Amino acid sequence: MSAYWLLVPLLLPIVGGAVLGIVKPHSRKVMEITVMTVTLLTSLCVAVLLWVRPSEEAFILQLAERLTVKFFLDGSSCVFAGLIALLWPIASMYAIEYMSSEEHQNTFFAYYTITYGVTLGIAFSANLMTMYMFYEMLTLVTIPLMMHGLKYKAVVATRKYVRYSIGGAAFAFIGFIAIAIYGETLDFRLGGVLTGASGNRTMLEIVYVMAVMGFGVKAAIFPFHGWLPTASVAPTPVTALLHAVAIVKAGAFAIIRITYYSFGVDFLHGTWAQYTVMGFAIFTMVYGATKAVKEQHCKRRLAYSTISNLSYILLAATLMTPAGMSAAFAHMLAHGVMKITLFYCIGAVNVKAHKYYVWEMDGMGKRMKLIFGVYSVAGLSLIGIPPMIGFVSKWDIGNAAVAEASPFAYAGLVALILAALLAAAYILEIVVRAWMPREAEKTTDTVSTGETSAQETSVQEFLPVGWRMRLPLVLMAIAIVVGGIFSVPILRFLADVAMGIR
Amino acid sequence: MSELFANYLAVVAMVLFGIGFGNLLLQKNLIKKIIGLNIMDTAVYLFLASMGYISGRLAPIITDGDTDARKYVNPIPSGLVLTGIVVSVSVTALMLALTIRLYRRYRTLDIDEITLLARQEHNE
Amino acid sequence: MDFVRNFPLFSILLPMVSGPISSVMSGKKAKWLNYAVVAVSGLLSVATLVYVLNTGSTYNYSMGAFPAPFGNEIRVGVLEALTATFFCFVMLLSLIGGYRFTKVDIPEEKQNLYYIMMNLLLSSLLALIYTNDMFTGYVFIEINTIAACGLIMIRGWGRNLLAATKYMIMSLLGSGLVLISLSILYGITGHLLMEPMHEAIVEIMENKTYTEPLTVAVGLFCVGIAIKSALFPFHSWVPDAYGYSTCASSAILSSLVSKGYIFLLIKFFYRVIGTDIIHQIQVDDVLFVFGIAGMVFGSISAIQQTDVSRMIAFSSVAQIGYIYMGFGLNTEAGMIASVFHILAHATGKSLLFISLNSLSDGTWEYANYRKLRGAAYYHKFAGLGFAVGSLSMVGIPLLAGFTSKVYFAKAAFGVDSNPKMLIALVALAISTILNAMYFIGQTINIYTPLSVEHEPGSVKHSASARVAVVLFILINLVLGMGSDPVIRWIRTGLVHFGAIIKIR
Amino acid sequence: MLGPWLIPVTILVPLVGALLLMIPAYRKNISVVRTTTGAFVAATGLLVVAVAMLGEAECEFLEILPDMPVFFRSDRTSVWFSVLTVAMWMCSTVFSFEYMKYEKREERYCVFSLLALTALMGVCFSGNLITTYLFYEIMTFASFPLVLHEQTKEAVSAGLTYLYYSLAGAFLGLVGIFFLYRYAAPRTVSGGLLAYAAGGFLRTDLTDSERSLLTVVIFLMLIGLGSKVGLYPLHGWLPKAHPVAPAPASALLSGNITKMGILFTVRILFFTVGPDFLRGSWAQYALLGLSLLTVFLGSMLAYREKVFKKRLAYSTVSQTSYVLTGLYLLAPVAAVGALLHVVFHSIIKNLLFLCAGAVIYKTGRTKVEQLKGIGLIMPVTMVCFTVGGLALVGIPPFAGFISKWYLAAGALDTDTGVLRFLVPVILIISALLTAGYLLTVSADAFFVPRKEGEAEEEKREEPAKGPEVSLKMLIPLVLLSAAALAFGLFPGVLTDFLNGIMDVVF
Repeated sequence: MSAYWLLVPLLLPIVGGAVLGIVKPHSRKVMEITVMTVTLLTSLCVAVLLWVRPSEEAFILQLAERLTVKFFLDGSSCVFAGLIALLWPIASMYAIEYMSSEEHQNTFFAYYTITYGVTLGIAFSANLMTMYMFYEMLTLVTIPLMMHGLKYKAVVATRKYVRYSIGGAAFAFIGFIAIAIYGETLDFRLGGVLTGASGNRTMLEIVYVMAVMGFGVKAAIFPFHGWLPTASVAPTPVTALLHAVAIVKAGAFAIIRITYYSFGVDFLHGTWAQYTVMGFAIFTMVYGATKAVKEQHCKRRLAYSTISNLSYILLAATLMTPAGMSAAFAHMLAHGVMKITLFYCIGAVNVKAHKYYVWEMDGMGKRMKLIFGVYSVAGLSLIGIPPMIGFVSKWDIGNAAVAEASPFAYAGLVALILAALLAAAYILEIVVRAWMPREAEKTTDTVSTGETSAQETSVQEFLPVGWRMRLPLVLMAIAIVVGGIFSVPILRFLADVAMGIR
Repeated sequence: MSELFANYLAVVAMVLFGIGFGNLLLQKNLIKKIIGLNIMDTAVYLFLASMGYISGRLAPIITDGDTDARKYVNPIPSGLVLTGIVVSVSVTALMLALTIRLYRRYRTLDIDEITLLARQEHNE
Repeated sequence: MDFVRNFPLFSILLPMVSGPISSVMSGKKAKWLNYAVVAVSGLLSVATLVYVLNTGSTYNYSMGAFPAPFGNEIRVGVLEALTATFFCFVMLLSLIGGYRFTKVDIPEEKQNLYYIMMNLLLSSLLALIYTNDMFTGYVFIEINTIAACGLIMIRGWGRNLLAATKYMIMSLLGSGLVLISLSILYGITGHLLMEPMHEAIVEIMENKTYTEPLTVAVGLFCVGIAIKSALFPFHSWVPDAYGYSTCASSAILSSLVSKGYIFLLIKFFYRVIGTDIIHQIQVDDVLFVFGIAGMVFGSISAIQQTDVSRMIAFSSVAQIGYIYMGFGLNTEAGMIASVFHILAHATGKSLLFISLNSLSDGTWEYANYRKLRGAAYYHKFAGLGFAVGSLSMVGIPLLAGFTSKVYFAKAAFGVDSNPKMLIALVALAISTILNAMYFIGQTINIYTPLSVEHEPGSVKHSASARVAVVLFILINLVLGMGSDPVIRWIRTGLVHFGAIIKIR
Repeated sequence: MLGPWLIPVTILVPLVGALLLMIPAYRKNISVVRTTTGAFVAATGLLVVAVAMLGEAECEFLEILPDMPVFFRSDRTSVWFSVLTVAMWMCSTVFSFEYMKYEKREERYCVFSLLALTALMGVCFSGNLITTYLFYEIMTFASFPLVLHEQTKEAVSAGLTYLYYSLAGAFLGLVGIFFLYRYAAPRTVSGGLLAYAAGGFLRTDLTDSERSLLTVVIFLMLIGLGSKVGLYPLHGWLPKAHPVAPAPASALLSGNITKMGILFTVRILFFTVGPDFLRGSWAQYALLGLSLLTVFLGSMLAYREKVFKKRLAYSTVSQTSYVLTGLYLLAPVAAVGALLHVVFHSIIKNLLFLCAGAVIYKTGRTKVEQLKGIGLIMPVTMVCFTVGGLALVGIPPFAGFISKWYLAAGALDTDTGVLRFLVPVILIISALLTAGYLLTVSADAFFVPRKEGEAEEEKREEPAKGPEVSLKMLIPLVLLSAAALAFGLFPGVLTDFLNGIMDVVF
């Protein structure tokens, strides 16, 4: 099967979205059907491609000497593309119900669909040039999604986001050029492409740190995480899919790429550069979790938790061992699934019950059983309670860190445990409030219902939760549990990817 | 010290150039600026001419059919000077024209005042 | 001797002659004549380019009876021809794009004068590109200045007069410095043609006579050119001059005029002084520092502007900073990057100015960013053009700006001293961020349908502007995606410049 | 051979019950709920007995992690703990039927108690570290709703405290598991790399640095597991959680769930690293020191405590640390004593808490000084209480005596320096304190006539028919005190059984 088939899932959503944005169908039905068909078709293509892996590369065009646009499908691409392709249709389904009351829906869904293609582009990139290109494009196409509300806050948040991530890209660009100069090629090769670069070692290490920090902006690493909590003013489908999966994971993916495929672990392993980056990741894990505990606005709390969890990925990635790489991918998958689910639950509560803050969640579990049931499952998984998927990735990271057996790795282990505890704090507070709210002193006459009269009154303002919201939630919950119990094949696949067998 | 006196013309030229430059840069009054400009140009001409002039030789105008180059001074600097004069005259003319336009409009020659007035005009 | 060898001279003389002719014409006729002249000169340059590429060598074209080292010469190489071609077409497109505003802004009776100035500008630019004689260079610098001044003041507002005055004063200071440095050089070398001057200078450097005057002269020359091409500390005249002139003027001034001077500086470096000597007397480091400063502070002051046209003007201060930074690296790669950036920036800036004027209907009331909000929904093409131009300035892949950024970065890695390398790279990154802050911010702004100040009735579309915008976007994309041949030409051109150095 | 399959069935039965009770339609009628709960607990009990009869058996399930299957095994240790657990569960369940009558959400209580039973069964029968950890975590989450059952402000905060302490402990355990996974000896047995093996399964070729690192890790791990047991410094949750939880829940918490921490410790000490690994290392002394400190502190605090259930909670802290001391001595006799004390303390503490529950249920009195003369109102309860008290102090012929004897003897024939003398001393001191804080209560209850007028204001009207509490409550009390006496008289069965374990381990 020719590698040029990769262009199909790449262009399908881009073209489809563009058409949608230009035509702007008047009936909402048409729009929904287009979006769903395009998304599903794309995911289907991705599935097929993952099944029959085209081995060679697809060369598209040459920008300048050594700067070519090429696509291919190696193990890592499979992981990332698989995650995206799995989540996107579900997300679109959810989004369609969520956005049903908003305006400018055509534009929104147009860009929503285009973003799918661009993200796949990052996954399929065969060299740094291509990845950098799609990385920038991702920034640009998500701008309209973020400022969808067009409220003042949205615009401010968008500006912040743009400045942060273009700035990050500017620093990542330096690393990219460094590879173009010193590497023997810009293509991704497991083990790195720096061969004759021993001469300017210090420079390259500095540049590597710059590059990781640059890509780290999208991955919300500590000093550059500011945009993420601000960005949670965007509508939940955006926050959930982009700010918990697509954009941030793209950042992490890019870091994995430059670390393992461009600079190469045998160049970096044991240098101060590795420890610097690792240190930032370790700090961010704890920092994000702490901020999450302090935060009272549910979505922002989840955003901070995302910051912390992304640094799990970065920690694993910066271990710079095959085990670390596979652990990073494992947590990338796990966190993608879990966090999107959590966001969906909170989003559903926001839009259906108009409750946004933690203290408003008292006794909501009785009201929205399904939503909070799913929330509890995903939450426990995020804390890392077996047998759910969150535990699997935590297990992987922990083992990788222990096997690395360096002081920094042990520090990372400690941070991992600390962050997990804090995660318990910020997740379970909501769970407990929802199911077992504090009550006024128990009076024997109110019989066996956990609701005080105050909550009784506020029942009627609830909107019903439609199947388009329920189905994604249920699917996700199933995915979390099943993925946790039958994780072995996935883990073996990831290990093979990290070893370069797949 | 001695070489300063040796080619005193160059020194004078430089001093003049400095004066002119300073005036063109620092004067508020447009006319004075233009005068500074002219001083500056003149300084350069003096410099060029002093370089071209060799004492005891004639201007390079052949009257008695004597074509021995050693009798004459180097003609190129004089040519340059002439060109330069043309240029500076035209530039001066342009500057003066501009000054007149500005004066007609704002009734002052002070560049700062003019800036102020222009900004007000813009803001209305 | 092929007939093509005369083309450069023709392309200089043609506009020079047609200028006076058009003084007796009506504005419309003058316009058509001017367009035709620009187009023809462009074609001539193309022919020259093809010829030079085929012969693969350069030639000197002596004017008048006197041979070198006495007579006056023009020199034709790949780089000259390429730049000339490019300038002609950018000028043509800018004229077309700005046509509607030219018609509106300039009183009917003065139209033909405007085109006279345009012709003069073209011929002086081409002369600056081709000349092989420093003094001729000086003369045409002055002519260029006068023409540019005319273009600025022609709009006739008080602000334009003021801008023109400031521009004149600054550039007279500049040209004064250039003139004095040339005289000093003439004094110590005794020549005005580039090759003999270079030989003399090499000798001077070898037997250590007159090194101080040489240094002073080079320094004065650089400062003079820097003032005229608005390098960072000397940019005070830029915002008014670019910001308030009519569309075509702003586009051409910002994208071509300053570049003409810079081109002369390149020739000065390579063919008169020689890069190694430049390095010995450490002019390059100075330029590097000022270039970096320009990159950063230009953008910073651009961010502070509320008037978008002034913002774009300041951004070209930053871009000039890029170019000088490339000089400062003082490597072949750096020079290539700078030259390529001259082209890339020329397209981008003209595109930006034309789109902005279409968005704001050429009035400065509407150039305020609040008024511009949502304008892109009324001027689709202009909005697109502005977006593309901005992205190219920020350096988004597939656009020209990205390619030049890549070459700058590569050049920076080529430097042998780590600190310089690091400074250059970080400065690139930071200025990218700053560019993003105002350019992307503006793009978001014009696509934000909040309180729209435009009443749709007043919206006037101009087909010519659209054509220009589309063509500029195309050029930008071509430079972005297919930059290889251009780069190759630039390299050969520079090698031909440097080749003279290497032989001796 | 159906032995292997009985184990998962045993674990699943209560789960099924819980799921059944989650069906809204089903849980409408409260009596149905009660019968279901009782039935499922009883069924579990029978299955456990059956498994115990079948002797050694093991069964392996799908790998949840690479070469790490869910693996169940029933050896003597698991039988020991499971039988104990399920027996106690029966008692407290029967008791709860009456007690919970006037609590809210009885059905939720039943659901979570069944879930907790599932988890405990899992921990008992788990055959490798991962499985244990899995059910250990589940146990935490299944049991904390029991703590904050009443959902008052204190209850919720107590529940969360319990949760965070347990999680912290469990995560420390997880860290330990990471390291053990790295240093486990490569072998191919059913149950994967981390399957328990008597005497430990560590690599034999550990370098000194690795060894010292591992010592630190194991130390931290045991501290972490101590959080469930109530080992200082992670004991803080016990005194917060017990007073607010309903009495049957507290009984289970301190009677059984703490014991799961002990079981995990046993598994680590004897079946993972092996008793020889820590013996003589600084870690052993540190742990012994901590446990003895806890013994002492626990009884001191209990002595000073005025709130009845809180007092019992502190006593739990100290008593469970007896067990830990016995284990940390890493000597067979002491270990026998420890495991005996597990059973005895579990029985006794259940008994005591149920008594306290009965008193609260009947009179609503929670303070100690309010109990003066209560013996005259509810004599049977207080007699049982007294029996429990005597047993806990360790007066022959009651059960506590035997275990303490073994503990002391075991301590004396180890070579742990000064500690071998310190242990008995501390034991005696704390025994005296125990007498001080328990027997005084019963003494007051019977012999000090209580002042008039106090009775009325706190007395609850509804249940007060007849002086004594109903039979449903009394039967468990009587049974438990009988057991406390019986095991005191005939400990032989138990000791033989335990010696069987020790022969394998040491």
